[in-house]
Amino acid sequence: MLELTDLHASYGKTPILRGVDVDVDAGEIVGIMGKNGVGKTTLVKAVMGLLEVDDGRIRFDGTDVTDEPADVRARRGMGYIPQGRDVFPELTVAENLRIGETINEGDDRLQYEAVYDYFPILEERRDQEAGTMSGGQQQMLAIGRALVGNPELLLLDEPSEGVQPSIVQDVTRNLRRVNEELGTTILFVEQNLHVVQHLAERCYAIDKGTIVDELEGDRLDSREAVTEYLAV
Amino acid sequence: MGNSSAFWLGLAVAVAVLAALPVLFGLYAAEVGSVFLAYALLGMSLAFIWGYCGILSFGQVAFFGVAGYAFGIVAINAATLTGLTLAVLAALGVSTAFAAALGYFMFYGGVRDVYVTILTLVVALVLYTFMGQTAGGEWAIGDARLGGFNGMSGVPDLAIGVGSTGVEIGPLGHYYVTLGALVATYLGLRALVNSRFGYAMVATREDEDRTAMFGYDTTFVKLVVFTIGGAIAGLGGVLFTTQNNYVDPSVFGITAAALPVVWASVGGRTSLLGTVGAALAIQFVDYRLALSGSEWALVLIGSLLVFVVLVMPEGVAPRLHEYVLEYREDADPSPVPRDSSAATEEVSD
Amino acid sequence: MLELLNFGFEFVEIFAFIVLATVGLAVIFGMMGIINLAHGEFILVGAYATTFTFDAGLPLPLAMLAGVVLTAVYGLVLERLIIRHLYGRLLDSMVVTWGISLVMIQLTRIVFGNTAPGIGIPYGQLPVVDGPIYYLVLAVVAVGVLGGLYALFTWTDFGIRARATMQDETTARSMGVDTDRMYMTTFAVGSGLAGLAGALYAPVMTVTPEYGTGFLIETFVAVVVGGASVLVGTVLASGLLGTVNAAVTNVAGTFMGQVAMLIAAIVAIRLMPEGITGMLADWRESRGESQ
Amino acid sequence: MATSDPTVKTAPAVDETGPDSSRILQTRGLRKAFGGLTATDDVDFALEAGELRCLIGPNGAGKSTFLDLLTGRLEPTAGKIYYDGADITGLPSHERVDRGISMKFQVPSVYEGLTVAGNLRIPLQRVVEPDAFDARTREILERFDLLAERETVAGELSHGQQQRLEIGMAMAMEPNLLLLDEPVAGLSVEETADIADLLREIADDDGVAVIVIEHDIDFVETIADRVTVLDGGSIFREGSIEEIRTDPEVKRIYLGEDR
Repeated sequence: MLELTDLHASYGKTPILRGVDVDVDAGEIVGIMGKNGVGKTTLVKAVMGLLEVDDGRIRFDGTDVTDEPADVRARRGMGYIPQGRDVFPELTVAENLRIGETINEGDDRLQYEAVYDYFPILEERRDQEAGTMSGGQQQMLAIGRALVGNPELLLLDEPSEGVQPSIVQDVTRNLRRVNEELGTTILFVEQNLHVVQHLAERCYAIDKGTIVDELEGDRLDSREAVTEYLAV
Repeated sequence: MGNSSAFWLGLAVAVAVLAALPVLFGLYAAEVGSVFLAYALLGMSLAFIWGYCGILSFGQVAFFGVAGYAFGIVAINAATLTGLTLAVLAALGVSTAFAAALGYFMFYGGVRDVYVTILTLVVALVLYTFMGQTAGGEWAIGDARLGGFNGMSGVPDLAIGVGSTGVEIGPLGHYYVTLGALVATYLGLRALVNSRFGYAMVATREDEDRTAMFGYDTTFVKLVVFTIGGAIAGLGGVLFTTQNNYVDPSVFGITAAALPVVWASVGGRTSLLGTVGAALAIQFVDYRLALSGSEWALVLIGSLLVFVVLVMPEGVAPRLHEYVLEYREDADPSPVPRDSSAATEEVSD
Repeated sequence: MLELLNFGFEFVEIFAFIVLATVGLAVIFGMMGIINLAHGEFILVGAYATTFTFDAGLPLPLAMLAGVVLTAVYGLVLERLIIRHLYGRLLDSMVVTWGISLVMIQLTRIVFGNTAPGIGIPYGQLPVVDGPIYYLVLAVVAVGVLGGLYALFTWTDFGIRARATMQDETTARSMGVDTDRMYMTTFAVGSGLAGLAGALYAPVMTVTPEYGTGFLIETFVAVVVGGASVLVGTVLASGLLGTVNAAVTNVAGTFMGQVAMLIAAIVAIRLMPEGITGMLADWRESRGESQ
Repeated sequence: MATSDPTVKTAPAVDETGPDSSRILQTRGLRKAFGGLTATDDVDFALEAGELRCLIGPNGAGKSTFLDLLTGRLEPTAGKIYYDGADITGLPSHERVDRGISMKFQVPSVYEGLTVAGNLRIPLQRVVEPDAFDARTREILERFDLLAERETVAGELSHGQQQRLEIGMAMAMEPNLLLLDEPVAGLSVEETADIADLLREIADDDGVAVIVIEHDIDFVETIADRVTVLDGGSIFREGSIEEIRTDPEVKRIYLGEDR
């Protein structure tokens, strides 16, 4: 469903991605783990179209989207949850969610029920300005916003960052439910051990801008195997 | 460039050519040329504060015009050598103090960036409205009638002296005084931007917060720069008014206010000489078009501004400079390391 | 009593003027971070379009509509040709639009000469206060415009997406919002509002090539005092400046009213460098934190 | 700075005892509240001259606020800051800079339009005479491995070079205390190692006290003398890197290895 071939990208003049190959099948939950500064955020931004790639191709649902801007990719069905959440602070919760309706234009089923079911607080606080909510609540809103348009693929950039452990667990659990109940494919980047082990079905390890390993099953469950690639 | 012998040679040639103009084309050329040179001073005042300290003022004409009126008021009331000398000092004092007061209010009030730009423009426009409604007889200071939109006429020529010793400066002399003021101001500003203070200015332009963390008082830096800019614009205004023997509210108008911005944008705001060149060239073309009865000058100037900002936002002179450097590097594969105790690239001209 | 009525009428007149003159500029500044120095000349387009279509025999309301539509279209064309290259370059946008302004004033002069056909002020005079009924119509329209903008930005998809784009363009784009189109449409809306000001004041002020300049002082002062938030800023700034201006005008005449307004503006900026809305944001933040 | 809020813990005894002269930096009961939110809460912190200390803790632990209080970007709600034996609590930023406190921001903030040499001149002309610019510039460029980039416009440097330049600029002020906010964020492994060596050298050879905010625990391990863990605005633990790494409570709140 998502195919990244030999992706190269830079930050200014510094090359960050030096040839990344990743495949994600429909319905999968795939993680990409790595330490600080190895190119995780750059990778997600490149997939979303927020950063121009120097070389390589991105195929989504059989279409080459490498040269398409982010909004077109979103309307094709990519739902993006930025690092640090980036909700629209002066818009209310309901208005934030309404922005997400544009995602996946081809599918007009809106997932408000599911979103409110996973994150009841969003319904309670419908009319509150998003900027006044706590970090954890903003994270839920960011996920809810991406989910409302019923995306085919959810892209998450370090969902655990800046969120306290209990909420990380809650978010992880709800993302699994999203995958099971709505059939949404999920691709995330992380350096939090808990999220990597409890969310991913399969996980790539990234270091210095390239994929250095792919973990599944027992190796993904093994603490030692995973921590080798994480900052901890 | 900026320090090389080629640069100084070029500058000397340019000054020599300007100095030769009245000889070649006569007195009338000197009278017209004086006005252009006064404009060039005005342009340089904007390039200095905008290009080197990042303060974009849309109201440099306010200081230019205020100095003109101030000179006129004092000079008409005391048309003696001493009086005229005092008038020059008064005009420079008023425009400098005005800039200092406005700058103090803005910078110490925390007004930044675009708000500074708009405020300065509004100040010029309000002066325009104000001077425009001074037509009545009650609007006279001594013998000087402000004259509303008709302006203040009968402003004496420039003169310097005390008592009965001194010189009255005629049209030809006025041209050379203006040229001298322009060259002296350029050299003075050049020395300033290459000094310690110059680096503080540029650092403030680049990143004000960061610069404050190195222990600089950036608010004060901006105030000083803005005040110097007002003084230079005021000098231009005095020379402009004494040449024309006349000043009217249109010096504060929206079109006049636009001109310094056009010169600095087209010539290159980080290049004092580029701005001077643009001011002279654009005003010359404007003058020729007006002479031939064409109404298209402003259309041309406006379009030029749009074109230059879209195509080469840094302006013509810096772009030319780049070409020259590239050409030299092509010609000479082993570039001579520049002497960094003298000006570095971005601070010098 | 009559004095109070006079003051009230003066206030209504000036408030309506500031609101109508400012909203177009405020929408473009607040939503897009572009300061349109050619705003006065957009107003000019609206005035000329109204004047000439009225002169050609169109009923006044339709002529005014023509003024609005033509200015919006004009803005749209300019946005595609020039303005879109200037997003994120606030100072450059001001310089370029100033160039546009110079060209427009002079072109108007060349094409139409220094005068345009006049339109009489419609609807006659008010009974008690000395002033035309039309000024009250203007006030009603001003309030209507504010209400309309509130509805547009609060309730419609377009409005919410435009606000999202304003707060965080990158994220809005990654949510599928075509931010380019948001900018284009917003610029057209702002231009149309400038055209409306031009159309509505065509019967009141003599239409000349410098017509737009007559709006500039009030407009820029109000935008600076108002700050970046379009509606709240415009309303509060217009209210504040309108009150000062009307009060002083009543006592000391039009010009002193303007000067008083400028002084009020400078004091306001001294106290609130980020404009009224900046101060409101700080205040809200400090309240939010203390809860 | 005093507040009428009855919950403020005032510690008059602290003020009477004054600073401990063996410490380059000391804070007593330092507290910063934004409205109702307390970002820094009653912090007693002390640093020896030439010590390299790392500050770690979860997001929102108050690390950056603490640094801002030290530089004077923020005014504390209560408490005192002593530097080199003197109370600097109320001093504005630039006076603290003059006394020898230097700061490097989280995002590299070099002057992108100036050359590398031009960048260095900004701090240098605050501390040395003009005839010494060249010699000092060369010295710093050599030390920070930027000699070849002397005339390069800083905006064209790589991320790692910019980080080195910025540390160089902070060091040009000849500080006694250097504050660094995430100096290796976004750097490659090699660049990170370079910075680690530099920081060790600055502390050991120049005797400059250094405080580093850092997330990368591996990096912390390679450089730190001692580590302070902040949580919820207060000091949660303080100790050697070994003590911190093995502390179960620290693992629970921050390192998160216990699952």
